[in-house]
Amino acid sequence: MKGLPPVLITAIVLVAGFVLCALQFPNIASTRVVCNLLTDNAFLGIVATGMTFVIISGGIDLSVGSVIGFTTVFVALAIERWGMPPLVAFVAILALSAAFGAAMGAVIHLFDLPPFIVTLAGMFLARGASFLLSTESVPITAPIYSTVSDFALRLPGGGRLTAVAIIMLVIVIGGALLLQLTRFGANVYALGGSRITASLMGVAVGKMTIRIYMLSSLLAGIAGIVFSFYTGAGYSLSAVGVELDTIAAVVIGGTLLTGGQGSVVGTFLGVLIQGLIQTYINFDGTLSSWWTKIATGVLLFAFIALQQVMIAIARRPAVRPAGATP
Amino acid sequence: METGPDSAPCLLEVRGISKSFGAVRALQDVDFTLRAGEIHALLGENGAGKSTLIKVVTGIFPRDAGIVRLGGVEVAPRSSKAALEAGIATVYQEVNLLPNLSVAQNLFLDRQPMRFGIVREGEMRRRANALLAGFGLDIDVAAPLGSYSVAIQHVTAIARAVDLSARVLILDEPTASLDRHEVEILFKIMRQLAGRGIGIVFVSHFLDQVYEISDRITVLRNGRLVGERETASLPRLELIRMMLGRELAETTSARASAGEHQARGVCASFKGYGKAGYVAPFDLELRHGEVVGLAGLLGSGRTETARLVFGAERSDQGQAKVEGAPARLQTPRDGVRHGFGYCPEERKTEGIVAELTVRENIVLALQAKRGLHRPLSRREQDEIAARYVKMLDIRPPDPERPVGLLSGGNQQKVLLARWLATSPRLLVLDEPTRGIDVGAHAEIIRLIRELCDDGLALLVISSELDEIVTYSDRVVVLRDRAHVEELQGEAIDVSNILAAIAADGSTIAQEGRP
Amino acid sequence: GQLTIGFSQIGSESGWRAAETSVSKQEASKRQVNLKIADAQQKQENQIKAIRSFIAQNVDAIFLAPVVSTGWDAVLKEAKEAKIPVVLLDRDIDPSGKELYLTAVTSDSVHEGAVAGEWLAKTVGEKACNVVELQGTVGASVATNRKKGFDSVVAKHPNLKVVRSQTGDFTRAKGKEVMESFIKAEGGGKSICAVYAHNDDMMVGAIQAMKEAGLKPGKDVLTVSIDAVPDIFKAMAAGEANATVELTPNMAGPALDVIAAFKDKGTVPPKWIQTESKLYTASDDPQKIYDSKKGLGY
Amino acid sequence: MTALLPRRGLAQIFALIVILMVDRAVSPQFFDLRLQDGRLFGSMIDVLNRGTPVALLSLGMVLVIATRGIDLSVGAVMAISGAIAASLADSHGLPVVLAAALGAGLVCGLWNGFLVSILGMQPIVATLILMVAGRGIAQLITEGRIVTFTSPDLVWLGNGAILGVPVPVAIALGMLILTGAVVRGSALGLLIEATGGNARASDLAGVGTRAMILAVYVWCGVCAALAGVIAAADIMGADANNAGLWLELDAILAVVIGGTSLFGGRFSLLLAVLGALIIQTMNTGILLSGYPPEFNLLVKAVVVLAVLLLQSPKLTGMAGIVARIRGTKA
Ligand SMILES: Nc1ncnc2c1ncn2[C@@H]1O[C@H](COP(=O)(O)OP(=O)(O)OP(=O)(O)O)[C@@H](O)[C@H]1O
Ligand SMILES: Nc1ncnc2c1ncn2[C@@H]1O[C@H](COP(=O)(O)OP(=O)(O)OP(=O)(O)O)[C@@H](O)[C@H]1O
Ligand SMILES: [Mg+2]
Ligand SMILES: [Mg+2]
Repeated sequence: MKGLPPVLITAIVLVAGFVLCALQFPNIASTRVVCNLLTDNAFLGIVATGMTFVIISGGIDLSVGSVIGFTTVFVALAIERWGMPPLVAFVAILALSAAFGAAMGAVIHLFDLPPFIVTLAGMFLARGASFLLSTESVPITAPIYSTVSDFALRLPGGGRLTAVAIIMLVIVIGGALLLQLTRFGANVYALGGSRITASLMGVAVGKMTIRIYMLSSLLAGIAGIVFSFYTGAGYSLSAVGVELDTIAAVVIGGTLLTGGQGSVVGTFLGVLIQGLIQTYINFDGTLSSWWTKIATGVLLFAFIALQQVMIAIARRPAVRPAGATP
Repeated sequence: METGPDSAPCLLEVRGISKSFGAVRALQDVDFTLRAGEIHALLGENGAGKSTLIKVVTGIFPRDAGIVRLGGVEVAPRSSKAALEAGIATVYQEVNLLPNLSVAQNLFLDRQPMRFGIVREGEMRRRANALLAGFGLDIDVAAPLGSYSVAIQHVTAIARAVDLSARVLILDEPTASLDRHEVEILFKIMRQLAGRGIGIVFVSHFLDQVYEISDRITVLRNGRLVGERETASLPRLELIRMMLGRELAETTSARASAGEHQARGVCASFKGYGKAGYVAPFDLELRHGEVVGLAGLLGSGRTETARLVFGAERSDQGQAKVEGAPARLQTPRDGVRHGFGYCPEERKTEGIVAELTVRENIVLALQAKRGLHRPLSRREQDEIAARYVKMLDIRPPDPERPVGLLSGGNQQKVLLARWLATSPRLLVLDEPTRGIDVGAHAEIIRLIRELCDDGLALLVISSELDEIVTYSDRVVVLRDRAHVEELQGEAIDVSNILAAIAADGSTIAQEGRP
Repeated sequence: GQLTIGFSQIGSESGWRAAETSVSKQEASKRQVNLKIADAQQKQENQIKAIRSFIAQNVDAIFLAPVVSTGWDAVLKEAKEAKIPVVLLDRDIDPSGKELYLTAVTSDSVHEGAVAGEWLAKTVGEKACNVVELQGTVGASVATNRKKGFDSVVAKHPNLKVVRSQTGDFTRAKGKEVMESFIKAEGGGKSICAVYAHNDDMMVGAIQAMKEAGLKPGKDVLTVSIDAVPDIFKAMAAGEANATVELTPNMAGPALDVIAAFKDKGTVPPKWIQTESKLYTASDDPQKIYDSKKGLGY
Repeated sequence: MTALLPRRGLAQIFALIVILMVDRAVSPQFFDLRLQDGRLFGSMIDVLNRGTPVALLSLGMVLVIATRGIDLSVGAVMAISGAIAASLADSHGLPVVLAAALGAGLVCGLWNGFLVSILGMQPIVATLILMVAGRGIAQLITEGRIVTFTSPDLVWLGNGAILGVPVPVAIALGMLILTGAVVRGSALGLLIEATGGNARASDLAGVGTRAMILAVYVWCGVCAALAGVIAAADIMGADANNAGLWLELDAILAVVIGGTSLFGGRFSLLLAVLGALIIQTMNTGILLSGYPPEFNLLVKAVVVLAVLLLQSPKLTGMAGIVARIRGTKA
């Protein structure tokens, strides 16, 4: 009736891209590369899930990259220097990042300020705070780290479904369910449709705003922990620029930056598309720094354009014909 | 507890409410009393303060002074959520619902049926269907609300509020975009609710409806209370005098003879014009100095015809001619360039630029027509704005006010002014009198006649058949997105139109809706 | 057959880095090695991804120029499991991973800072000297180390004093901007005796700022910086710069030799192959060095 | 015509004055000016001079944002035009160099505008493509090196002075006047504001919204290219890796500090430039303060929040309410 939903189109684009890459580099079509894709983009998938909520609600969160950076430094110092047990450190940093997000949400709501700028200030703040904690990178030696980073479900074909990949998949699925099935999720869409209308319809807009940014920062905190598992260290410059990658993933996944439409599954596909582009470039290996950038841009364009064309085709009969009463 | 003269318990009591927006005193010391089980009409000119009063009562706007009592207890809701919790449900005039959510989600937002923290989608749809069925609607409630016409959206908003209303139901111009049939259903439901002891506030500019449904009337003028009367004992003329503070000038309808227009020549003509899946191909001729009315049920394709004629939508078949010469009308710019104008029915999303001032909104189309390099000087702009503010009696008469802050009816007048300023040869008006008060309504109809006398061609859509009959020289009747009949001269009257609309024998009760 | 080596390069944030990349390519083609370069755009996560994809492609060896010293354990373990030797270029990684790589061809950036400091200490002698410092990117390990090395020398010489220290992000533009404000803050630059910059690019910017302020860099104000890129020699030749500490862009050459020996004969190299941190001053015929370095892709 | 500084500029001016005062406090010579080699010399001049690139970017960005768009690629466009200018500078005359560099900016703007207005892509991703690829193109031109030049004409653009005023500052001022004259002297300003306020309504009113959108991206590209030329002229070289890096965020920040909403509509050129000055005044203050650089970002965050809160209608509203409550109690 409505043609293919955008998420499905994005999935088709992804699969088509994957097949094309695999034709050129047969090694790509292995469980190993697919699992690498999940592992390497685990933290991105997690923050992007949170970002999806923010963007659907009509906002944006530029602070996530810095929150990841801060988290890694905090966790490393807490475990290595301040002698906190790792789990306590995790709880502490998650509480801290959630509070940080809530504070940004509260500022956005109470003072009616644009999220772009409030979270930009948040980005400066979190990055600045991590510089204050430590400008040097701090290795983490706690046993839990090697346990977690060594853990992996081995798949035939050399693939290793790592712990961080599993955490990411769980969060993506949880996020998708939260968005689609709960009242909270419906309210997120409502806010994105129109804050004013949503408030007139009885949605507690202020509370929702605070919770949405809290969720985003919380997930950024989790992504930070995952990042620290991934690298086994805390470093104040880690995840610089991740906010843009995240936003791009969300938008490629079919979420409207103006809010009100989108899905977590789409975002996940967007993350994979970006990962695939990078994998392709790495496999090619002949590109200089600048050609890497140009190729990334061109591939990004190709994916988005293909997606748009397909969506346009799917939407062709713009107005439902008369009498098509369901 | 205070009891009214008819000894029904007093439900909602508003005393001494005042509210200013900067220098504009929207409400001054207004009292209002709603009794349980009554339908109370709140009337007044555009900008009288009706919507503001409602928003103050439901806590959207903080009030400057005054108190609100609900069931004898003083309440001060700080948001519409709080108002809802106190039992006051409202359909606001401007803001409807959320187009990106499904119809069902819109109906049950923030109160979805839940189990284990998860929304019961199926149950919600079932309830949504049941609720809408009460309004004679049978639509796919899982589809986004935005894919339905304004009318359906409005019915949905009303259904939501009706379902929510525990003690008080406030309807701010609920009937503006409905046609007769929906209005009848709505009235039936209102009567049922009133019978259950719910107090209903009803705002409308349709005096017939007011007399049909209301028990009591409160009139505001310029933000002040004029008086409260029993509907039965208030003659219509007296009511109009209360609203306007003066007598209403008589509108005479002198219909020109067909021959006269033939003499003036054809302004624009369309042959086999249409777009697949949008409107069936139609022939239409618009002559100078003539008003063509488009009549039909909601969803019959009137708006679609208007958009094709103006160029807001690309046609894919047929031929258009302007002043006898073939013309390309594929974009709004084409339309503007050919001297057409178009007042869309969706004022908020397609009409006004809320942030810009009255002046800027008025000169917008003219400026677009003149092009970039021939800017209107500020003096010219001021002059044009002042002229139309005066001519259409836009209130407050301040051209530097952002349009978004004007009352709904006044926004409509600004739109009309925007196109009049371009001195068009053809003006397409989609529901031009929607939300416009009696005084201005008469003004606009007078204006339409006057414009015709100056040689303007008009294509007017209105759900009010009386109105169409008053000014049209010809009436085209549409059904199921096709032009089915054209009435002329003496044949134009309400019963003939109704007959044409229902000609295929389908009962009006189940119109084919998308 | 022909060796295939994956090189995870950091990016191209500076002229020096570009030179390292192009020198690596030259060295590889000299030895007929197929060098696959993955540019990480300054991101560690990209480097890890690149190493993983090298492993997936089963390359013969991996070169890694780590953007940061920590966080390589997991991915290098994977490389070890896949029996692919790893050589670190230009920067060392955290000690916990010593057994995870074959060798490291690096310079010692703390030492570089110290060499710069020693030169300054020697040049000013007993005279009191106010130094302003242009730091690299906050948090970058090179910046931290070059500061550390310099500070260690300053600590030993009470006549040297770092009066201002701000980041110039390793770039010319920021180096110039920061130097401009140093000059204003230090009374028109009269009290500045020397400038120490964590890289030459910032120094080139700072030299411009000094000239515009009417100061004479190289004479009124001593300059010492690190990297030895061609443009600093041009400044030296013009008498506007005094000293630079070389960081050679040829790290891949020694690394390729090590790998070749390791593959052919199984020779296990020492864990650290330190490159020289050579000091150049105006007395080293800067024009000649400039001409020789010009073609290296800086 | 509207007054030069609308009433809503008061918050920005107030913020600027406060930051200037703070700068004066951390650096007593802040307001000192002297003539050095025929050009003015002092911290205030540095503020203007260093603020020029962001001011130029914000001139284009403010128009893009007024149409509800955003342009993330300006930093990359700066790098491209700088690279082109530097590579041509020593072999061609200034007119050719400028034409090539600005032409490149124009093409970049056309590309962005095409993606946004014709293909209907969301502005943030549309311009993200050029943000990523554009820096690559710039590096391709310079091959990753810092390309230096000695052409005195181009150097003059960065370091010269007209009547003591640094040339970049004069150029920025000229561009402000030019943009202002074009935008407010024609109907462009109104039509852009209408497009940003309600694109559908404007389209129906006959405003060629697509052309408007295309035009603002083109202008944004040209402004960015000019900024890139000046940045290259300033350091007598094109640093494709770092020129304009992260400046898009500063430009957006300047526009928002200047009171233009990211949701489009009303805009003010002058206030956007004022926003750029506020940012630079803060940056210069940080440099003069002598605090360790680890604090830079924290200071920036606090100042940005403070400036925004100052403008928040809610805050002034609250202050009003507080005042009233106090008043009624007294
Ligand atoms: N948010 C606002 N800010 C400033 N002025 C406002 C605002 N809302 C309404 N007004 C002004 O208050 C006055 C009353 O407006 P209101 O919307 O209550 O009129 P109304 O009686 O509902 O008219 P209509 O019949 O046209 O809907 C008008 O002059 C209007 O311009
Ligand atoms: N199923 C649909 N999908 C998308 N758009 C629709 C659909 N149905 C209607 N619309 C749009 O909604 C608007 C109003 O349509 P509607 O069918 O109510 O027109 P109409 O006959 O002019 O009725 P009225 O003017 O009385 O509201 C039109 O712009 C039309 O394109
Ligand atoms: Mg109203
Ligand atoms: Mg209609």
